[in-house]
Amino acid sequence: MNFDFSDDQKFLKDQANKFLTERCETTVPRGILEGDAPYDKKLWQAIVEMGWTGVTIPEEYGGLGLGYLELCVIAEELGRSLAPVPFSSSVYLATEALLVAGTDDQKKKYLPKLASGELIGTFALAEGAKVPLPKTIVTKLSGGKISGTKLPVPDGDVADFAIVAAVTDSSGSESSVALSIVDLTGKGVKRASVGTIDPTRSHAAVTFDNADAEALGDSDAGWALTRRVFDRAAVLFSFEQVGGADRCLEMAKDYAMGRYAFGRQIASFQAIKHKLADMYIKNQLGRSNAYYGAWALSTDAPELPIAAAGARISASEAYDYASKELIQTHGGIGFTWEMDCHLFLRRAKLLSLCLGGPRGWKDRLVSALERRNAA
Amino acid sequence: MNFDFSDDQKFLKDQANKFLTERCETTVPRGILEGDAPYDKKLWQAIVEMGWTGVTIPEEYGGLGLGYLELCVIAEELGRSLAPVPFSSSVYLATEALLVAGTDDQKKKYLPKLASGELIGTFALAEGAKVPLPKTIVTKLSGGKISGTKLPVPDGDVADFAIVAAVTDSSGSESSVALSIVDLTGKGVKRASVGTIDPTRSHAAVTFDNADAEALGDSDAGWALTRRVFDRAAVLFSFEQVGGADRCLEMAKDYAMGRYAFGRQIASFQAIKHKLADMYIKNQLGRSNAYYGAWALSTDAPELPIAAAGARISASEAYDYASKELIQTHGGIGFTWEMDCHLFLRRAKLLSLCLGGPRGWKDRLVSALERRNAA
Amino acid sequence: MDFNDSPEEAAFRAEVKNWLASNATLRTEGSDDPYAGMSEKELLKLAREWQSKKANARFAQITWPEEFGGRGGTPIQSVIYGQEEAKYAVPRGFFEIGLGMCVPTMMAFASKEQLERYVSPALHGEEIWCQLFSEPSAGSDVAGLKTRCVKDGDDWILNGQKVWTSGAHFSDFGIIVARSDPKARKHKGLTFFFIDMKAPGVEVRPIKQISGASNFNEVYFTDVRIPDSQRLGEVGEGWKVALTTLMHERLAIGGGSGGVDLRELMSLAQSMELEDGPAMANAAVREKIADWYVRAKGLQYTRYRTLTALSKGEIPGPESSIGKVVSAPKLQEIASFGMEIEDMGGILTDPDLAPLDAAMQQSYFWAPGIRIAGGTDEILRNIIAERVLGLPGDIRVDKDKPYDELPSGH
Amino acid sequence: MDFNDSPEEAAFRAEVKNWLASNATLRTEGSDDPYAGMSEKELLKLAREWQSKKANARFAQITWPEEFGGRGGTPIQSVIYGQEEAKYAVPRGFFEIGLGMCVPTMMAFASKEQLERYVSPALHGEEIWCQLFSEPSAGSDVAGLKTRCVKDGDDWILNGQKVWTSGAHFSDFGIIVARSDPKARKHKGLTFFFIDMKAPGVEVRPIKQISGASNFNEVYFTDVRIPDSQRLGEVGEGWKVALTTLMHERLAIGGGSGGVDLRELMSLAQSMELEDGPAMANAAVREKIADWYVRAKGLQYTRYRTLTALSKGEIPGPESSIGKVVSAPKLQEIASFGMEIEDMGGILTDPDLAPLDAAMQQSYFWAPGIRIAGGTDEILRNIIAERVLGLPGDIRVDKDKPYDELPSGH
Repeated sequence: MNFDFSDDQKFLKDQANKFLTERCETTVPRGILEGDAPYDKKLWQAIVEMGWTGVTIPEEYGGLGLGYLELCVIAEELGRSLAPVPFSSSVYLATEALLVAGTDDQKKKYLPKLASGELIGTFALAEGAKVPLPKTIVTKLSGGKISGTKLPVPDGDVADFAIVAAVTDSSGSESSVALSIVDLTGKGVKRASVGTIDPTRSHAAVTFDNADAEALGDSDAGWALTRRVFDRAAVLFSFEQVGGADRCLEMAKDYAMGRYAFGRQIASFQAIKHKLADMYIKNQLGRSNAYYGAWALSTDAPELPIAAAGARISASEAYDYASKELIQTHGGIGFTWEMDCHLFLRRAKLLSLCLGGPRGWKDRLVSALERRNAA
Repeated sequence: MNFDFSDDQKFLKDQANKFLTERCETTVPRGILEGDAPYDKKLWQAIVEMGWTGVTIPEEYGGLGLGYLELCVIAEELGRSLAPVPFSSSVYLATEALLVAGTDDQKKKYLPKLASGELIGTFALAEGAKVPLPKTIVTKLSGGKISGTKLPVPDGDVADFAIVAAVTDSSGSESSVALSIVDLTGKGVKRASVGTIDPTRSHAAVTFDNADAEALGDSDAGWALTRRVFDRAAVLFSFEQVGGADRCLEMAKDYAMGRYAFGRQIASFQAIKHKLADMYIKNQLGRSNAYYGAWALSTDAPELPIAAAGARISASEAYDYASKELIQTHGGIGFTWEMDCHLFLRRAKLLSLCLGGPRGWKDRLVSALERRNAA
Repeated sequence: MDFNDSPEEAAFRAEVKNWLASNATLRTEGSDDPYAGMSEKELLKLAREWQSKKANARFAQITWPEEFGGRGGTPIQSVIYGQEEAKYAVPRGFFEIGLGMCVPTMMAFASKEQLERYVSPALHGEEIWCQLFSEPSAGSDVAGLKTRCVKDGDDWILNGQKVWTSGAHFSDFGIIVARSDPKARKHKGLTFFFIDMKAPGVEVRPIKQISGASNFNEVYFTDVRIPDSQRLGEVGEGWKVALTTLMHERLAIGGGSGGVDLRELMSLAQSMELEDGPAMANAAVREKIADWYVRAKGLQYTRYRTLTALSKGEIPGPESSIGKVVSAPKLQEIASFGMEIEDMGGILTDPDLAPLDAAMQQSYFWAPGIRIAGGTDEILRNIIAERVLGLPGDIRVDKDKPYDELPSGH
Repeated sequence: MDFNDSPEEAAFRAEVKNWLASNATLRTEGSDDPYAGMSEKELLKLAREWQSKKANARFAQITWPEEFGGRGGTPIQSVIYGQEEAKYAVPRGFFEIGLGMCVPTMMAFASKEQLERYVSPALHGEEIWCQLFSEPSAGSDVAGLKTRCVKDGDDWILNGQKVWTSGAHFSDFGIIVARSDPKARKHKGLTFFFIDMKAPGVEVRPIKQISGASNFNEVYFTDVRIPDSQRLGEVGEGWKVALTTLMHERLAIGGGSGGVDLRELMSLAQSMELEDGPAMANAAVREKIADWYVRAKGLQYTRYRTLTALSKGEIPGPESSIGKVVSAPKLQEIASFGMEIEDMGGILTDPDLAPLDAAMQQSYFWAPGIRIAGGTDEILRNIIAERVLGLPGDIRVDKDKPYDELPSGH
């Protein structure tokens, strides 16, 4: 048994860490938060040049042809550094959707450009503040044309194309959902940036009005494909979450060691010590569940739905707690705009909601356990 | 506004406290736990002589004709002292059922004897480890005869009669439930003591085989009556719970003040201080919710279902937490048989389950809120 | 137990109702905040007018003695007034700290002449007061403050920085505690003053919070001159005066923590569709609603118990100390769960796109501050443990050393 | 990442499988415990036989050097053996403390002659060892112990009381730390010995727990004579020796906390009918199952990470320290919730009347002890904070004073 990353993967992680420590200090996401740019183009360009956008894309399609474990360690560092780039949309979602469901022609058409950064892709599922389900989706696909509004679409304002989930009839059944590739710069597409809890990651409302839609996968397989892509993305996001949560713990520790009250370091008070111990515990549970997800993803194991849900639930809980208690550990200064704590609070909540909140994943996890037990 | 007990009620509480402090040290429930007797007859006799069994019974039926607030303060002290007597079964359940649903003749027949302690009554609803609902009850009432097994019946081994919930058909509808008064010493009734988590309160399995059943209330009103009696009992039990929870806090505090580790009182460590603060917070919330329940009960307010559920949920949570953390505060000695901590752990869990666990009460609470909001 | 007014309370309530009906406009349930979008300056002008009306009718500080413009009333009368006023659209939020904490401290320590000068303008909303205790390196440990005051003839010279000062930017006066003797033991070297916030050397800067709003200020003092006549209490006895202020802060019967509550969550749950049907029918959602409901109600009924004690002339028990430590985390949990019910769309903050005008999202950024301001969760548990339960304090390493020998960090 | 054995591991596993197949009986899933109802004496006899077999095949302590009867194997080999043995019905629970903690301490501090005398009989199950550290007034603070040892010629005279001693009643020897100098500082006046549990003056009394079972003992010492040759480490250096033992305790890779887990809860939820249908379909029940599942799996995968580190010859990281502080409260919560699903019948403890043979109820009485034994939740959080995260210790008032000047309570 070997339940760890290889030395090569650890080396890659270390490299990514060094790169992002240098190129993505918290001033970088703060710049996006306080400025008008949707993402940091210089950082994005540098990331593309490192080849990270093509890590899991096979060499024949212009990628590095490395495995998912390599992508996991990069994801962890991107999460740690709050990198304000459209990486997750383009790599975890769009690239994965094409790898999972694309025809060879589609792969040839899109993957090399995704790898090279020439194209940015995304995935459009949500339609406002509601749980996106076959029965609640109203965006309609008919005769190769798509109409409806998707909101929020991650990086929808900067992506070149989106994988769009739409219904082909109003039956509400899973088989009524189809995926399409839609050119976001094409005719019949309007998009507008929208305000979210974490402006360091750009989101948009995208409205389709009879826009051209290129089918991705079978027209009755859209929901199953969405779930499959989301399971895969959940593992990758869980590494971003674990990376962010660990950084919160480090920041909380540093602050508590340097802050004095009642004549002593606040880190010497049990209330703080036990809070940080609880952060550590949750982070370790999140990390271990994420590792299992990484194993399932990298081996395409049948356990993936269970492993992905476990990783997502556990890592979301860890980051949520760590980001809240990071502020609490700082006391008054912690809830000021000038301190970086809130950057993590924002990102933590964004990541826990971006593929749908843990509530729905818990339900799916238990369903998967029931299926396994019945089998 | 006056959200407190009156001076007379506080005097009664103080009297009850003195009486039980003297007559019901923890050696008394421990005697029942470790011995064969189902309850402490001497204590019960003394309680009857104090008139507590007739507090809310009108004078015309041989009671003291006092109000429910008086019964609440007595309940709190009975809870504090872990009194091992059939008080709750006979007073909160059987007496209440007769007051709520009995005809004048039935009141005349039973209430004076309940007040004088000549009769002990109880309420038989549960049928084993399942949620007792109209659709799950199998005990059958037909032609004035009752058949089936009730388990666990509180004090079922010592009570003279029971109010029994049975179904008149197998429709599973609420109107299929009827209440009856059944003589537990009569023909067709077999009963056997059963082991429970808290042997200081006796329980039995009671089997009816065509036993004579005297109707209590309309034959289609049994479920509504049961809920009504349980709402009333929930308030009274919540005072027992609050009394027990406060005693746990006092015991935990006393131990923490007297126990030294690392050269100081363990009560000076934040881990212990904050634990006891949390106990205090939960106990106060429980107490305040119980007070509201007392108001609703004593004024027969339409808010009773909401107030009773709130009191029950909040007081159960308080006692559950206090009894668990009482042991934890004691450390190793806390989980030995010789220390009294476990007497409270047992009683806390018994009380939280005896009218059905908080889970079901939460559901009912929210339903009541929905009804109120809709009205 | 009785939720009805006593005859005296009923009479007072009738008087209040009557006065309000002739002097203010009823708030309509569900209607927009009539003050939304108004500038602080405009709002302050309206608030001053309303405060003056109230003060003239002796409803502004009901429990104050008549000589100070109150009516020597009971705390329960204050509450009755508050309950009735809450039904009206009146501007609030400018005078509470001054009248609740600063002026009462003045009443305990200032001279007769000073009270004649300052109380009435404060009561009538003509002058506003703020409280200057916390510092960047003295938050939970207020007595660890650094701001220095040095005697210079009949004056004191003040230098340093205060923080978390609500309303400093529109305040005329402030009460402040500063260190007069760094060689003395921590709690012994402090001296207390009231100061003119418009004096030269006082600079007020707003603090931007994570919510984007600025409810607090930093206040910088550079060679600010304070006449010794504005000292409250003896030199070196400033901690004792500060404790008086803090006692008044605690006596203020806290309401909730602001932000969303069960009403909003239930409204959201009624409108959202989950996998298995309406969120309101989902057992996990219902269980959480019930849990939060009994906590909210437990707090509300605890306040009723406190009010009852007050109305009987008793000093309220320690029950009231549990308010914020329960309500602030509850707010954080409800906001978080509300966003989770909104699922992928829960990240939206545009009031036109997010349900309930993005109330859940706003509360999510508001709650972390509430868990800290006015005493962190941790400090409040210490207070409950020590002052309510009588448990021993933590080991103190800072009590018997001169202040300037204590270690300090950021 | 790979759950498969390396070629070496696979070869070892095959060897183990082969040996077990010829020497033990497979356990059948769902069948009754073959040892249920057996007296401890009978069980011990079987356990000794099995231990002897294992030791002869050098599977008893795989990581021990060959000279001591081990095979100088890797920790991962131990785990592989454990995984395979778990499939067999073999008697366990008598030798773990001796071989895991006592004998390793002996190896570090005893003489060559003593090791020749004691190691092999312990390994073969012929002699059993126990550990005597905790005392009634020294639990979390083990170094606060009172038991006195006084030098008397070539012997020491021991008086005092130990507590929570697992297996004391069937042990032949024990390791013990006692106070040799009450005038010295707390950690400095301790001396460490191994003792004969059958020596005159040693009295073992079982402790009845709240579950009704007796898994632990009190041990009383009255003028027990210990030859100085049985001292381990220097006089006054007993704490250092004790730390060696405790390190071995922590290195033991913990499994769960015993008692019910998700399997039992799901099985219960599948069989219970709630207001709105089967408990397993209830969203609140499902949410809790998911929460506990990810905690349980998080612990399991954390153990895998530890094993991986061990198998690479690394010293495992601090991950393993989180085990009990997660699993013990989880056990308590699951048992409590299981009883709540059983509703009014959840109080029943008769295995014939309560679902799952009353496993939920039994666990509810077992869990409080698990949250305490082997380090309370609070001590474990201290350990994580200090040893894993490197946060400062609490202020110590007991380090620099003579032991006999420290305050003590019950």
